[in-house]
Amino acid sequence: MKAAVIVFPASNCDRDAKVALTEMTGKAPAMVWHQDSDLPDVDLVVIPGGFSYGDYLRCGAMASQSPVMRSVKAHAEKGGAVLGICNGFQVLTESHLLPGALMRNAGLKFVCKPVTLKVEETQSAFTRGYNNGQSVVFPVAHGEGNYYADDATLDRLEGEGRVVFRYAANPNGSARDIAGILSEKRNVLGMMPHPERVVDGATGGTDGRALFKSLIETLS
Amino acid sequence: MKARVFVTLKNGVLDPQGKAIGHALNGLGFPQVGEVRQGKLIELEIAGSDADKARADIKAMCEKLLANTVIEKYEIELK
Amino acid sequence: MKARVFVTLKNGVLDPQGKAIGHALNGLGFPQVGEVRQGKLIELEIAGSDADKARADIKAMCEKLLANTVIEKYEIELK
Amino acid sequence: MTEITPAIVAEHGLSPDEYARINTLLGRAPNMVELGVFSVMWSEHCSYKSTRAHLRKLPTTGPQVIQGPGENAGVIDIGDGDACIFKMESHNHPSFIEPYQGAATGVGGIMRDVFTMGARPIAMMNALRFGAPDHPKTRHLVAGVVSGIGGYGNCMGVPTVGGEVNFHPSYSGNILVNAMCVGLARTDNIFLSAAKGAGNPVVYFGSKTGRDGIHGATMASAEFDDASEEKRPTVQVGDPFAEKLLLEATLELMATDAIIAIQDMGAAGLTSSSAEMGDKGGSGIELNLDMVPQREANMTAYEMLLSESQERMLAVLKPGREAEAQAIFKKWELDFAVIGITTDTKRLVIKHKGVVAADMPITALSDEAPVYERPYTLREPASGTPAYDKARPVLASLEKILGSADMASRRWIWEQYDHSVMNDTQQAPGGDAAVVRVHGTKKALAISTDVTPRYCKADPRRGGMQAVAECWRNLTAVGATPLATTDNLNFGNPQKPDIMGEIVAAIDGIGEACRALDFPIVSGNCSLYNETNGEGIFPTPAIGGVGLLKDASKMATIAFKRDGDVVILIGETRGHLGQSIYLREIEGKEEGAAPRVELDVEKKNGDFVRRLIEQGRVDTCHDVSDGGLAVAIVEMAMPRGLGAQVGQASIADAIGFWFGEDQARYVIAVPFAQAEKIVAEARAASITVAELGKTGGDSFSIDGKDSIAIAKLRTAHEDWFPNFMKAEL
Ligand SMILES: Nc1ncnc2c1ncn2[C@@H]1O[C@H](COP(=O)(O)OP(=O)(O)O)[C@@H](O)[C@H]1O
Ligand SMILES: [Mg+2]
Repeated sequence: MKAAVIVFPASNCDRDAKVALTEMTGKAPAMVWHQDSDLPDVDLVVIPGGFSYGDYLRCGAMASQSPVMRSVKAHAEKGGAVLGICNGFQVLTESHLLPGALMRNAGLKFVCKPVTLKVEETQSAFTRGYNNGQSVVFPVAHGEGNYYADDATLDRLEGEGRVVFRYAANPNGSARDIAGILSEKRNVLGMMPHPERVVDGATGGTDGRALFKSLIETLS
Repeated sequence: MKARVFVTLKNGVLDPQGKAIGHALNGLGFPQVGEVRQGKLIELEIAGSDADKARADIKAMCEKLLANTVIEKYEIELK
Repeated sequence: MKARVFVTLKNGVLDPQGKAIGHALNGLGFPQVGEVRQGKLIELEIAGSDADKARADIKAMCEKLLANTVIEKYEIELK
Repeated sequence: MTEITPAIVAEHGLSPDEYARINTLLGRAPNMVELGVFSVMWSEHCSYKSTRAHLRKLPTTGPQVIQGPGENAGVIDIGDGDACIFKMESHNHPSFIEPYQGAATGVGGIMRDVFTMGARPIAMMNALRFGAPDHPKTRHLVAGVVSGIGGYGNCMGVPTVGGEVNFHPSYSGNILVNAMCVGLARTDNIFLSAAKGAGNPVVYFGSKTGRDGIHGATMASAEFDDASEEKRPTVQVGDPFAEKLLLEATLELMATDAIIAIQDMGAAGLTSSSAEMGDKGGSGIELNLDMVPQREANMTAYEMLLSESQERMLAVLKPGREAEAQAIFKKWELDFAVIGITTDTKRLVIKHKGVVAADMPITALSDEAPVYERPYTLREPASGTPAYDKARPVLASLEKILGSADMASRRWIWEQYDHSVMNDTQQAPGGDAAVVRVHGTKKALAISTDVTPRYCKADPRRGGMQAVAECWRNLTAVGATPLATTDNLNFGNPQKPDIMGEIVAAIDGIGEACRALDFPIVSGNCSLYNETNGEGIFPTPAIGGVGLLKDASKMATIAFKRDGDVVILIGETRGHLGQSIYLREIEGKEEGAAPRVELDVEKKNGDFVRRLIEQGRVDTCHDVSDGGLAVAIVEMAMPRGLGAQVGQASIADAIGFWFGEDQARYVIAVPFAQAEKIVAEARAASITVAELGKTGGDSFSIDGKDSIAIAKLRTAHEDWFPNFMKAEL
């Protein structure tokens, strides 16, 4: 599997994504600067966490207008896999690659802690390595992870099996405890928790490995 | 020209921050305060003197960047 | 009554958000945009009908909670 | 031109004697711009005029030290060509005035000190002191400071991995916000601030200069009174986005060999950075202020020189490398300008709008700055043990203590800090020391910040020693070898002989402990004049220590891990209750002697425990500090809800045994099969050791009679902070 990681000004989990991908795939992903309008030929694009553009105005808003995002959209339209983590999820909703919006946490505070997630959907390139209903522990670290969409959209997401991860105990007020969703074509996943921080047993667990393994098996 | 853009959450979208402010004001001895909503105020300096063009441009800026129309609405004021 | 409070940074205080928004707008094909400042808009519902009292009360709310008067100024609009 | 009156001199925080000295050094009267420059360069904050003579007594060398005090941060060798660069700095006064921005810009400032030297910041710590919990300002200050630290550090993508927080009325008018940054570099790629050589371009990069925080450095060196709130100077606003770009761009520039010298602009921005670079390099500097990127119109030379706008750097480049540097800053969308040149005149010459706005010998600003041997009196240390009710039930007191302001869980704070970004955090907040892996290796750094102000108030010398000893012990408790420290000396007004006595005694104690524990001080900061209406804070010399784990897989943590482990206490328990949490929380007394600090015992016990951890024989360890032994054991039980049944091992007085704050102690938990051998080894090394009992069950019970559910204790421990902060927006 060939992967690329997009780097915006003030992305800050780009290195973590690179390390995780390198560890899991055995080769370093391409790091793509936001001003580059061309994507290398890859199977997976990762939009990492961080504070692109300082999270000023709205998280992900300015990043969604970057030149590179046109290529990311084209990649997604062709069916290419896109994984947006944390700030990456926000960029994906701001780019309308995923429905809804991520609002300020209901508790109004940044929250960083390990959370238990339920894997709701294993019919995807990202989650086929998990068992349906499996509990996994990933860290969250965000101030605006409160997923919002209108009821019709939420019903549709649920009905189409696009809610992939749900919080066991909601840390941010997210609608229907949603932690991660798929696009209509199921090739784009946005999630607030950080799978790339749990591939290395020394720093908090290994529950994220299966996500990368699923991708490798599906996309290679 | 100077312009002000008001970006607020659409009706029906929950505003936890506004709610918290309202709650805090009530607790600070302002029981007369009812609903509170918090939004953004963006002040812009725009070169040129054609008000209609400025308004149209600002509308485009709002649609493109300043507001997230999934959850927010906006209002433009020129002066 | 309904009131709007505009809270903005005092002149001369750095506004990193405004700066970044202005920069982004220029990059998005709006070179006519000059300085941008971002502030807060707070909409309040206030019980009662005495406008002077409401204005005085809101001023107190601003001083106490709504504005950080070390770096911010505010403006009150009743309607 | 403004005439310089005595009132203007006083407003600049300069005494008549100091003003006379400036006249002598210049051979003429200064103009306003020069007066402004002298005022900041000679402020306590920049010149250390009250403490310099005493700071010289601190040990600052050792085979592990690459760079001691005198540069932007200290540098130590951690093997394999890796260097660790770290420093702690205060932002106390600004944080009291505007807690969010004050704390945020404090974080930004200390990060710049570390990346200026070529290090990528990998961990942030902080040491915070707030007023009484029921003081009307406290909640607001806590909320603002914590979100400010998080707001800046989280955006930077540097994990904030720990710290310490106390509440005490002595800080109600002067909170303390000390932030520490730890970074990693290669030993052969460390950058210093000496602007050597003439004819080299002086370049400015980062954000633009505005009228921010003019006179921040003098403010940081003045007492507050009730009027201060009115005449608040402009507060600096931090831009963590700009700083993140500055970090990446600076490191990118450092990967070239274009830099001769580099220095961040901190307090007194352009002035102190250029003067320091010229001073260290033995050169002169000529600046043309017309070239400085400016955010506001019509700024004067005075304003530009004294501005404390954040996220700015100054560097001296090799001639001809300007374009290469400029391209890097263009990519990162930061301002860049050549604003001057180095000279061989040893003078700082400032040109603005075609005229010379200031012209001063650099040594007058630095070496010739006044140094005061301020008079001091050493107070008799507090002594004795206050009376207390020996019949009080232990477990009820324990529950109360665990739920008190100073002992309650700090989870409410640390969950607002991203402590896992960079994915190298092996021990997150909540343990004895934070542990952060050296990226790509199996080594890790352990970091801890410590000081017990109530001990320092009772006995500043012993308090200084204890702060160092506790920091050393915390690093040891995770299995690290303590290497070096940074300090942040927070005190009241040094012009009062009693306060100056506290400073002198505390430095003396710190120095003695650092020497005995081979724990040199490589960087630090002083914050004086922490007084409001004549009331000074408790002496608070915060110590930030760094240690190394060669193999982080052996690291110990505080959590009990197995049923049936033997709970062993290392170190002697005499039941010292003077100045203890117990007396304060249960008897309402802040009295008595501070606990004895025996550095030889400290070292012996610590070295023994560390060896057990390094050998992979102990994975569960916690030092005994605030609150004493019962608190320590329960802190080990709470993480996994795994209880313990323990008994009193010595001395008749149950209160002294369970709550005494004797130093140099650790609790370890080891599988039954290994316990006997460890105890025997301790005895053979003449270390006091006692088996207290076993882990197991879901409650804490003592002497087989009284017991309390761990869940109940945990509720008391976890609920205090969220309940306290509930009403705050
Ligand atoms: N209490 C102290 N102990 C040891 N060194 C100190 C202490 N206070 C300051 N220093 C050292 O003095 C130098 C100047 O400190 P400071 O002015 O705070 O640095 P900066 O200008 O980078 O903010 C630094 O090298 C610092 O490490
Ligand atoms: Mg510095």
